[in-house]
Amino acid sequence: MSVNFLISQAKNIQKVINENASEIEALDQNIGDGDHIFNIQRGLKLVIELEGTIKDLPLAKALNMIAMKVLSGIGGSSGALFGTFFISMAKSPDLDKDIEFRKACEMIINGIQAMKERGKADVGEKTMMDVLIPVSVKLNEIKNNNSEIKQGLSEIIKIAEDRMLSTKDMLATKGRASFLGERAKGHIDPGARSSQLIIDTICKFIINQ
Amino acid sequence: MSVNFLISQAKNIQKVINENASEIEALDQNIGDGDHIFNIQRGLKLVIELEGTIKDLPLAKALNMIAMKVLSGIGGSSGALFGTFFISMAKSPDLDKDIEFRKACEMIINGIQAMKERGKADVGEKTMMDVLIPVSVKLNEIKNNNSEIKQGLSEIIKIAEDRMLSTKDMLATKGRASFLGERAKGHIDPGARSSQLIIDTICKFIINQ
Amino acid sequence: MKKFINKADDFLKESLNGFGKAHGDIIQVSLDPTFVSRKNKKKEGKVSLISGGGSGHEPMHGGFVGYGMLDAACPGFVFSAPAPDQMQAAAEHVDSGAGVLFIVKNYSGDIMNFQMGAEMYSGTNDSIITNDDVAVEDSTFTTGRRGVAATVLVEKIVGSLAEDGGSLEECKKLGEKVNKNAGTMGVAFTSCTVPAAGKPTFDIGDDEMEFGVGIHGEPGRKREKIKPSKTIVGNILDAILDNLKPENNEKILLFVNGMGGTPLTELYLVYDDAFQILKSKGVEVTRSLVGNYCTSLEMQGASITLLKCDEKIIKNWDAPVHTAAMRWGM
Amino acid sequence: MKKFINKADDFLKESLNGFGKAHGDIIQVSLDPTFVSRKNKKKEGKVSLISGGGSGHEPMHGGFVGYGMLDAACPGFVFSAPAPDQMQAAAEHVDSGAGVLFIVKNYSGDIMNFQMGAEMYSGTNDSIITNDDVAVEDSTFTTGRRGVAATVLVEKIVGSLAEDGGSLEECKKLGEKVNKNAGTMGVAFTSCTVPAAGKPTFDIGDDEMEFGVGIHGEPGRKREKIKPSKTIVGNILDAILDNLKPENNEKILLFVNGMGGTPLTELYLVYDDAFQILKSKGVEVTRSLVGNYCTSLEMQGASITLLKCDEKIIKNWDAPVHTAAMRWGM
Ligand SMILES: Nc1ncnc2c1ncn2[C@@H]1O[C@H](COP(=O)(O)OP(=O)(O)O)[C@@H](O)[C@H]1O
Ligand SMILES: Nc1ncnc2c1ncn2[C@@H]1O[C@H](COP(=O)(O)OP(=O)(O)O)[C@@H](O)[C@H]1O
Ligand SMILES: [Mg+2]
Ligand SMILES: [Mg+2]
Ligand SMILES: [Mg+2]
Ligand SMILES: [Mg+2]
Repeated sequence: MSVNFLISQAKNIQKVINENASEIEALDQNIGDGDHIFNIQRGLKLVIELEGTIKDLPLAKALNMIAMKVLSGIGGSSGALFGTFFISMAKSPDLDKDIEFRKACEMIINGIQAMKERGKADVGEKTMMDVLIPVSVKLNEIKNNNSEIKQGLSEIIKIAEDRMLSTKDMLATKGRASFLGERAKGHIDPGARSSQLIIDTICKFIINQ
Repeated sequence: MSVNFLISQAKNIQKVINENASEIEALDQNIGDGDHIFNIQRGLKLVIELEGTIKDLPLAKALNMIAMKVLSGIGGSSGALFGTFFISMAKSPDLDKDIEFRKACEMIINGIQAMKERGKADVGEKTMMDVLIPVSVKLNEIKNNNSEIKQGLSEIIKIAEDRMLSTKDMLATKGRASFLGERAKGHIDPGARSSQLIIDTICKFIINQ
Repeated sequence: MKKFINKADDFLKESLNGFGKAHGDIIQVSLDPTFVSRKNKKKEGKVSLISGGGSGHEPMHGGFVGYGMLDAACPGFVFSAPAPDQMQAAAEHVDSGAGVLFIVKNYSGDIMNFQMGAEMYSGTNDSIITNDDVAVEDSTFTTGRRGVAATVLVEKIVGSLAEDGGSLEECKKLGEKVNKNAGTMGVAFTSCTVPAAGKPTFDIGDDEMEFGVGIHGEPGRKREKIKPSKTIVGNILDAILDNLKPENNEKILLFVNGMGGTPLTELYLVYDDAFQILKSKGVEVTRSLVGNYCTSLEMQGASITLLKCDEKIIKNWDAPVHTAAMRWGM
Repeated sequence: MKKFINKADDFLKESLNGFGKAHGDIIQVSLDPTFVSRKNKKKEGKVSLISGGGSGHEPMHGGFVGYGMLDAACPGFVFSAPAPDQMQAAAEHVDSGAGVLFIVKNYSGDIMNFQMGAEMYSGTNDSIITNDDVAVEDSTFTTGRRGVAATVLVEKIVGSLAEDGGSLEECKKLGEKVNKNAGTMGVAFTSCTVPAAGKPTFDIGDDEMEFGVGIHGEPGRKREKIKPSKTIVGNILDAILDNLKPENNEKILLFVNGMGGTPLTELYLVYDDAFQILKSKGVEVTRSLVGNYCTSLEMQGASITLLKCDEKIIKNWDAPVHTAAMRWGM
């Protein structure tokens, strides 16, 4: 993991999110307040705009700046949650050393754990955590078992997609959708969809390298 | 002219106005504020509701009550103008005597004259006066020349219709339509249309007697 | 038609009843004939101000009855001028012996009905006619311009003078000055729906606006494609300034008025655009008013009023006022 | 989309700029990070109240900054909770040493961002979470109910206590009581359009309403055919009373709040219907508020809030307040 990698992933993700923008927008209009797509797009834009400022900085500093940007520039649930993710990332030890795959996994797992603590949502509550927690569990498995990386990432792609789809028939207990009771059923959670697209994009990028 | 005659005319007029309500409504929406039809309908309803109260009263008293009802119950330009008309009617001399045709003509002519003074609008300004003033002139002629009544009333029907139609291509200089300048052209004046329908109804009733 | 309404015929009466209950500390509502008047008893020797007009422009005028502004307001049916007996009854109720000044917007129906009310009222009285709408070309041969949002400013400023003991003549003179010093122009994005009609007064395309609209949804100068706020505001200001011709660095009151359906956020954005454009033209904003004051039912849109201010106008503008819709200094 | 707008990205900033200029006597607007704060310098020993939330609910919260109410407000983008650095900066700016009370509406995004802001702020602070929307079934396992219009009442009432020298703990306690004593339910006739989206948040038929709608256009209890005002109001009151269970002859504050696109006339009609229904149920209306205070952009609709009042609540409600959107007694 490097600053360069982060920026180029942000660009890839931006492309994918923009391609799916109207779907994500509609999802938050159905069971939320319609701003999720703009929050995500704003966040990606802000991170990508940082490129000039951070591209030659050490990773710790760059992650810190990304975290502050995401935290202060997005707002809403997404801003707090993804901000928390990057703050956790930026606090990882030994960021001045080379970050190989296992280390990167650890950082992501810790980031997702921080999100979970911030939002107090677990699997089954119809949020992005329905995608992120199982992904984190799988990452941990891959890391601990020294599994074949590309094979593991393919499985993660599948997990993210299944879990994203699984939010469709859930009752929500956290987030805006929780206010709807039964009426939330039948709609995929917007944060679950955007998270799944992010994971999908990064995994595919690494697999195709 | 009798109280009975007035009430029965109001009923006939109500029927005709209701039949043409959507046209009149549209006319005031085009070049005014859209309330003319409701003002006219409210006025007719109030007068007809007076029936029980006034049917056995002397004409002077009944006309007075009608005038007050029209003046206080309608509002807008129509309320002031038609109120003024009935106030003038109620002030006519010798209302305790029999009101034959010439006398009735005089009362109406004076009523229209009072409206003209109140509104300060003359022919050519795209208001109901474009219908009422020529009608009044013709009434005067019939009265003075002792013309054949039914023949005269047929001519009045024709005059009212022509003059109503003539407002279509006028620029308005009085009333709400005057604010529109050139944009008022191409629309018949709503008050001209309702006045013409009123005249048409009364004349036809007398002709068919 | 989507409205909070029970029966169209009862719309006005029920709304007035609610208004009366919600503001029972300031005003009282009389029905038959209908008028809103101050709750507190009259002040001897104070000129009484009475305004009125068709309903549908709330809070104008009932919301402006109270200390420092109107003594009474006569609401007609929606968009129909009130009837003379309302003005007569209101005048009899509020006149404390110093006379009554009627504040009338320039529409045939209002003029005629107020005239008749004034004729029917036996006490001393006089009238001011407001006609601030620059969207309409003026001409001495016609009814002239429409009276719109500047009526609010006239009521506030003259109201303060009357409270301070200004005579009927002085009040009339100040009111006429305020009216002459003011220009307004509005734009509508959507129509309004008169309750009795049940359907919109006019049709308008999804990308259109009515430039120079009247406060009853009457057509304005032209139908145009919708534009960025800065452009709309610039065009409105051009029309007003063209008409008011303020001196360089003349102080003005900038009044951004919502038509009823446009939220505050947009009105403040309009205010910002107007402020900047005026600054670039050497016009100094010395006082402000932003909000829904002279509305057209639920119409989306806004009007801008500029009022050239002198010391006297500013002093009376700043003076305390305590009404349902405008309150400061007390 | 028909709005007074230049670029969707600049909407909030431009509107705040206009707000700052129009009310420069009361408030100031800081950008980067964005917050609205009182113009006048801090009062030593006064607890500072800070609220905030997504924009689009104006005048809430910026319009409530000033004497007797908030010390600062942190506006997020339209319908997006503000970011923690806004709360941190606002707290640092306004805290006079007596601590900061954050007033937060119960939404995940608001809760999380305010929590982080509070963690980032080094001074003493505490928070109140408002959750008055009875449209949403409560449950300890979920996020619970939404915070809506009663937030306005909390801000006013606690604001007065803070002005009078109430401690952080006392302010929090009173705020929690007001929140617990209040219930709100809203209904929407039309959707709102988020500027960035450019199209309505939801579709709704010409004869339909959303019963129990949220202030971001979130779905409510059910989609229904539109009904007479009395029926709608009766259904809303049933839901609230069911929840609040006031004692017989208990005194309540009746708050009829417009969603932004509904004119005052209709809100007063709703008030009248509510007043009568409450009376028939033995509930006494002791105080009133009618107007657009907690809005959803240009949405047509209204909410009703009932607040059970004791002496302390009434005293603090009546106390002077001087903000852009709420002002009395000074
Ligand atoms: N407490 C929470 N924990 C985890 N995720 C949450 C929580 N609350 C909301 N979310 C996620 O945030 C998404 C909505 O994000 P966004 O629309 O940006 O913010 P907001 O809900 O504040 O408008 C939801 O779809 C859900 O996935
Ligand atoms: N000054 C006037 N003199 C004569 N008729 C007038 C005058 N002003 C308006 N009218 C007539 O009144 C009609 C409109 O009546 P109505 O809609 O009831 O009142 P308002 O114009 O006050 O809304 C116009 O179509 C016109 O015929
Ligand atoms: Mg959202
Ligand atoms: Mg009309
Ligand atoms: Mg009218
Ligand atoms: Mg949001």
